[in-house]
Amino acid sequence: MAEAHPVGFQWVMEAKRRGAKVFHVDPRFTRTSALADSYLPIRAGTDIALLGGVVRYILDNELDFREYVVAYTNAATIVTEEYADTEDMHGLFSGFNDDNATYDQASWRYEGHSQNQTTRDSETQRETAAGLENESHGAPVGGETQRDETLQHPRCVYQILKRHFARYTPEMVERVCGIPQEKFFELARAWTENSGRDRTGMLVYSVGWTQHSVGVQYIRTGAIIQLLLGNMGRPGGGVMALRGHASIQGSTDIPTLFNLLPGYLPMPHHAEHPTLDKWVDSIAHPGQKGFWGNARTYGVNLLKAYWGDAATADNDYCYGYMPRMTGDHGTYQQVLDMIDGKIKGYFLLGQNPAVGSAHGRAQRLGMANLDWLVVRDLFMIESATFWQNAPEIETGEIAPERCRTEVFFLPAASHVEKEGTFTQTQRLLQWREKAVEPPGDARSELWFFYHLGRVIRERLATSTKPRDRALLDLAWDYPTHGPNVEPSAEAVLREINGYDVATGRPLASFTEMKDDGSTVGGCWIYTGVYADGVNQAARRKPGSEQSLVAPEWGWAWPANRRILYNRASADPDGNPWSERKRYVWWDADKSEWTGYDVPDFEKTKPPSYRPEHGASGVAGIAGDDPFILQGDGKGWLYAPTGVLDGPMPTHYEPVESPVRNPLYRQQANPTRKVYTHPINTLNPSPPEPYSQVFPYVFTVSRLTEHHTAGGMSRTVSPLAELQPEMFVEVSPELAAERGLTHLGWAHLVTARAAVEARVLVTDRLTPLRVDGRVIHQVWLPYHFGFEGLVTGDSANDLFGISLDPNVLIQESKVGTCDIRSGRRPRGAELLALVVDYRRRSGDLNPHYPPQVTTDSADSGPDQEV
Amino acid sequence: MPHTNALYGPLDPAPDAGYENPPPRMGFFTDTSVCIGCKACEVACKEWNGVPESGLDLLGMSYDNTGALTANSWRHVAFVEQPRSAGWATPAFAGDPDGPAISPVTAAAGARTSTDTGTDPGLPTGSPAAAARMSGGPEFLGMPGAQPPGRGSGAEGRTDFRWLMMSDVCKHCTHAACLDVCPTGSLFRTEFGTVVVQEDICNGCGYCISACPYGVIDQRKDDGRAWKCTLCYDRLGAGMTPACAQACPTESIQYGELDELRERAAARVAKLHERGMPEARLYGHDPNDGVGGDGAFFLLLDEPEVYGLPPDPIVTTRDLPAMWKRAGLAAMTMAAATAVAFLGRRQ
Amino acid sequence: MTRGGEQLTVPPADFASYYGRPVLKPPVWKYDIAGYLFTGGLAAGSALIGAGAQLTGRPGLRTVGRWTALGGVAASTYLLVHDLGRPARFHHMLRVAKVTSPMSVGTWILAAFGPLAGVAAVAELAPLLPQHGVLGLARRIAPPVGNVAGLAAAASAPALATYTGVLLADTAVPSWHDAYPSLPFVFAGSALAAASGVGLIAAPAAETAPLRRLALAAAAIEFGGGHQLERQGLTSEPYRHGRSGRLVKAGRVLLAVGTATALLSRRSRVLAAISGAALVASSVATRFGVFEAGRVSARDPKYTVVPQRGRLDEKRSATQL
Amino acid sequence: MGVRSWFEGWPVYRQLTGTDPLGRGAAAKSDGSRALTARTDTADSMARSVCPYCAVGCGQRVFVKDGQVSQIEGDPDSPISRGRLCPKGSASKSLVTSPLRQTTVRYRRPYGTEWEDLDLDTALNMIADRVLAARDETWEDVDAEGRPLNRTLGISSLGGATLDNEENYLIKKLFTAMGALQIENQARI
Repeated sequence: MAEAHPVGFQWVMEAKRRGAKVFHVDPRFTRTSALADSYLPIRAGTDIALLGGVVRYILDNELDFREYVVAYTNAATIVTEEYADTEDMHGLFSGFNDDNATYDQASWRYEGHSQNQTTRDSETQRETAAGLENESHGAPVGGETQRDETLQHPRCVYQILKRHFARYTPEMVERVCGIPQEKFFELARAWTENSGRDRTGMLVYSVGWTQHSVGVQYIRTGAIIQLLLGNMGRPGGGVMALRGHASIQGSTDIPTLFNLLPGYLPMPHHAEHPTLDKWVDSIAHPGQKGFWGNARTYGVNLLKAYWGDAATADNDYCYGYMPRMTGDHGTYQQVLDMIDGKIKGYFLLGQNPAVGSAHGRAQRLGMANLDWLVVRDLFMIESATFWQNAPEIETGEIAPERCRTEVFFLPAASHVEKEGTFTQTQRLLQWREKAVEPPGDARSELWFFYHLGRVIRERLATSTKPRDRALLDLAWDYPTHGPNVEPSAEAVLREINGYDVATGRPLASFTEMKDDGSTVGGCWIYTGVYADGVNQAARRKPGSEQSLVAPEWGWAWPANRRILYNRASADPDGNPWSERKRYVWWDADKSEWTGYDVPDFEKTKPPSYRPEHGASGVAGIAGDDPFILQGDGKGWLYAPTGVLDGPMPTHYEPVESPVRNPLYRQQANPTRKVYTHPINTLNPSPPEPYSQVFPYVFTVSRLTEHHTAGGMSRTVSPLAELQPEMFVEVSPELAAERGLTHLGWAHLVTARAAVEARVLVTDRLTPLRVDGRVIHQVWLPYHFGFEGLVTGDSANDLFGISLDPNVLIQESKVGTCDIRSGRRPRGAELLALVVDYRRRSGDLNPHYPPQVTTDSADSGPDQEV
Repeated sequence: MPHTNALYGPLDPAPDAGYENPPPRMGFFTDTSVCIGCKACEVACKEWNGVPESGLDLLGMSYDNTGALTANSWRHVAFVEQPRSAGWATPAFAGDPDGPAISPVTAAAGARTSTDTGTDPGLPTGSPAAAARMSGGPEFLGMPGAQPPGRGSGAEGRTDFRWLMMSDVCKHCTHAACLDVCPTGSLFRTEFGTVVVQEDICNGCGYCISACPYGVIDQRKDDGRAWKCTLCYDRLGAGMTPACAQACPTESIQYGELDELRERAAARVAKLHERGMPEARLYGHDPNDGVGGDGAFFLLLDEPEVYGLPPDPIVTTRDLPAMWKRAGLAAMTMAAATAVAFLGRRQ
Repeated sequence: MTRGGEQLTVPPADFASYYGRPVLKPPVWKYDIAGYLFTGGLAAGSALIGAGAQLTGRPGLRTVGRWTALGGVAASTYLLVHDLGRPARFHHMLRVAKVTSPMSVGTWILAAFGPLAGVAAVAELAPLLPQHGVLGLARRIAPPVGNVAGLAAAASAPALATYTGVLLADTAVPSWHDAYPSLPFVFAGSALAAASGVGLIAAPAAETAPLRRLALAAAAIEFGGGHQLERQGLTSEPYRHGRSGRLVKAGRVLLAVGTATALLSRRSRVLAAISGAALVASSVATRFGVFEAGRVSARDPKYTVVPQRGRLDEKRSATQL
Repeated sequence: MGVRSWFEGWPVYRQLTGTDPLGRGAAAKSDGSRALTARTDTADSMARSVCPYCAVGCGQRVFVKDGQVSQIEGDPDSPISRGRLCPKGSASKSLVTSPLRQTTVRYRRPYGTEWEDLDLDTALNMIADRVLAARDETWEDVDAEGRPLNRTLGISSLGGATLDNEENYLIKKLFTAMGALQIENQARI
């Protein structure tokens, strides 16, 4: 956090000054470790084992915040008899389908539910990254459940959880993660001792956590701990994601993602959502409790925002105009399709996949096989000059005179040359004022897409083709201003917020939205950002003049709430759990919820409210159910549906690992997304032979001094000089083992690529003892590329493509490699070196480790089963 | 008349420099115990003061690629990787496996950090002994401070590991040798008690550079003039905080009235001692020290020389009266000798 | 460890530093300044000799002294200006007059000495002027003016020769600062030696007797006043070892040889010239040696850290007792 | 300037007659120092902005002089950052004023070996042509079972996560209307 989010870290230091204890878990000792009270080195890719150990520690010692757990989580809920755990199945859950490597989630359901309410099979969910839809609401599940509040029922979630994590002992944590038991106990003790009625503990992760084949389950494990300890929805608690790009939260809220529409509405699927009704029902799940009951309203408002007057009840609000998904259309699928010549044109908007995405060589070869490419950026980035300067020029794989891609480089406006909102990591929208006009031809994306749309619509004006109706009917009449004819960002924000069609009055809250076409709203979760016709995101009342919550600085979705699910900061009766941790509570005199923040609950619904039998939607949420976007109003320790790789997190080894999974026969995530394509070969991992060809673990992350793929830092002199070269950090022991010298050169080799770097021999990297073996890890920054003031090989070139099944994010924080002294070979010899490694590691054909390894009985504890 | 402590001892420098009713003396307190080594100070300083690039060399000194305070780096964050306990923390690498010791080849290469670039940080080429120490091998004498990172020998040495970071800056001494030796009056004392180079005056004589006991002020090669931290004199005049202190995310760099900062620092040290960090100590805070106390002082977690600071600097001008006396004596001797020589026999 | 009966008290070099990097910035002065130390000294010594010759009626020696003084000061001025980072701003030196700055003091000394030496030297050209007219008037006025100027220059000459000792000593450079008691004497002696040397080479043999005595005096001042240079603990190491040490040693040897030869050279022009050359060379070597020693000491953190650490530890143990 | 005022401005004179005989401060102060002001004070305008790097959302104040950004620094009013910035945020002025920034359209024709210049308007029209052509060429009306698809898989997009919400909104809106489905973002990565 100190490394990648230094200014955010001031609050950690503030907490530390007041006595908080800070633990830092990281494969390498970073600037955060230096300031932490305790540092735990960990083998990359084993976080679930560590956190699972903490879960077991809590349950075994009954250290959970029992009152909170019983009332607010699904600990008491009973699961069907059909459910079978990883304990009984060598690391698989019940319902695994060998044919397509997915789970049928039916056996995971709650007792008494005839079936899970999802209408979608797991494979479609995986292909369409359906997990992302759950960012603003839980997966669909029926609200009425059977519960045993004594938590004694053998099939209640509490007992299932206890059994599932039984083997995550401190000894096992040590064996898997390489973390000594005493350090594990120190962490577990501090975490539990600092949680409960009077205290809260916070879990902070950086989004490298998501870049694992089990990334979603990493975060699930953290959430389980925080729920067990009563740290959710309370001040000083929570699971805090530190996102690495200014508006990456905004980019999922108002997504430019293939599978989502604004407000986490799913992009229609050709088979599942043929009609508007099917589409909204699949979101709302009639009969389900919670705020998603109003999905039709949100959907209709979006369609009205898109197609304006053309969208009417008679034509299903132009739902038919929507394109339909048929499967995975994600960025990695696209790149492989580019290599195969299936894609004509590609827009890159402030993004540099030649450096920033996994398997850089595949990215560059894909771009070299397009008809045209549009790059919009501040600087000449690697993704614009691949045809000229890519490493593949040297190897002969790309030659300018044979590369047909037509490249348009359009200069972009910087953040001070345009106005608009970012949504930051804490869901906070902040408006930026424009300081100056952009230089020369530089323009905002707003300008580019507004005018591109204008030109295209002009071209099609006389078209009679049905396919062009969607463009011609599009509501595309934004006011413009200034010498560059810049569209008004405020007008767009107003449309995002939504307004009453008849009066034009901006909506104050999504509860004002109607499903009859009388209101318009581009992103329902953002409704309120333009309440009263005021740009609430532009509010800048100084922090010193308001409370700690600072509600009048910017605007947070939903409804300007700063802590989600903050009803949980009060006990079931609505009283604060303790004076120290008072935040939102029930004011019996006024009969309303009140507190320092906007209550994340219906304002006047008393704690004693109980829904009538069969109540659905918001009315189905009881007065003591804080998790109002979950189908059952509870925090989920166990996910009866919606998480494709299991109802509970399970430690699987990374797809590329030098170690046999010590916990189960199942080696890696069985449901991970695999791309079989000639370019995407993977290193062998146990139980396969030849994994020792790539004996070392490598991980990549950021340096304080650089930003992501370097396009905004390697081009900036005062930053470039602070970290001027690509380097690799190795422990003294590994340096001795491989003959590496400090500041000398080394190159790392995987089945995809070899990259070179200067060596930093440092005590901050340490060998770990894992399952009786010494495992060496090396670390690289992923900021470097071949353009800019400072250049170097790209670490992301080393990775293959394996994705998390829930959200289709790649595993690019851990892999295996070899490391050798000296510079890498050049030209054809470079390719020969990689081929040589592939030959040594089995055969030359593209290689994919088996999805299921449960019949390979060489794993330790699992043999008892 | 000049103050009796004009050259040495406690002194309020602004009135001594001719300011009547000056504002309180302003300064920096840099608390290294909360420094996260982010280098925001280095960048913020460069942005505000238009300081040019200082080179694109990988120095291999942990994460320090700046190397030292120079004419083109007015803040410098030092990084020290140390196999030593930070006091309150659990050993970072306890229980990790041991391995073979680092090879002599690594050790030797580890010492090779950069080529000589004049006054820029670099190998002490002028001093073979120092160069020999840094180049490792049989001459290596085992001086801890000269160790390149990673020289430690495995887990045992690393069990108690800490990573020190410290943002260094001009000390704005009470008795500033650079200022006193400046022959043009380019270096002057501001009403805030700080020491500033006036770029419209400096003619690049270089005297200040040899005079500074901290090795701070430096000549910019292509420009010829001497440059260093101004404590953002222009911002101070506007009632603003210096750029580095304003940027510092963790309040490691604190700006304020020196008297108040000294009190704050004393309290902080006491607190750290209480928390089991006896190694915390102040540096440059004492008006009775060799430079009359620094306007920019530090809380350190190890001896000053570990961070590249002189352990007990004394302003050279303390001895100036004695020097003039010796020079006078020598001059008289010279004159007398000449007289005697000419008054002697003709042949 | 002893060498030549001398106890070398080098403390164990066990000290901490930041990656072995220097604490101090080495002086940025180029060899211009080492050269100036020589030319300035030469000018000062020569002005004294010129005045002595003037007062004792040695016109040949007077002329040599005055011209050498002018040549020396002209070269000095050039070297000083050339060494500046911003030579065009040389005149900024005259903005202030600071007793705390040896360079400021030196500037004002030079500002006084230079014109006086110039006038004195130019006055030597009087015989070349025509007898009559305005220039004739100048021809008659020049000698007395030159005499006054010569004496005035000589009056400021000792300051010019010795302030440079303070110039180097008033720095943080360990080997320079710690040598502050010796440097003015070394430089005073060296100045006289150089000036005597030039006189021995250039002046009529009949007038050089005082120079032999002066050479002896120079040696006495440099050896006597400056003998501590190599004996003041760790920071005198660069005066004994390495290139700087060799230069200093060469200066000493040349001074001894030059002086001895001068004393023996009464009748021999050749010997006088050899002794003169040795004396000049001695001065050059000494100046460059001292200059270099300072640079070496600033570049090695040892010379900064070890003495300070020792001082601090002493202080600490004193307060603990 | 008269001789008298010149003389009185001579620091040596000030040393001899003023309160600063040693020439350390008041007497040595130069005209430049006396005229010094903070450029934030003399800026024409100040925009309140947000750091473009990570997602913490630190407040920035952007000072403008003569149409140029003259300084970017932390906004002390921000309850998030309290005026502080990390090295990247602190380098924002260098980012936006970098001499390496491209400010004109560049074009590389198929099989070309060099960049060429192109007018912005021409580029926009050329891109519109290519988008429409690719869309027509790869248009899919219905799937094998006759269910609507309404899409093109011939066009891809990958956006960075420094785009504004308003920009993302228009991008998604236009591409969706166009039937372009393969719209992705750093948020996937």
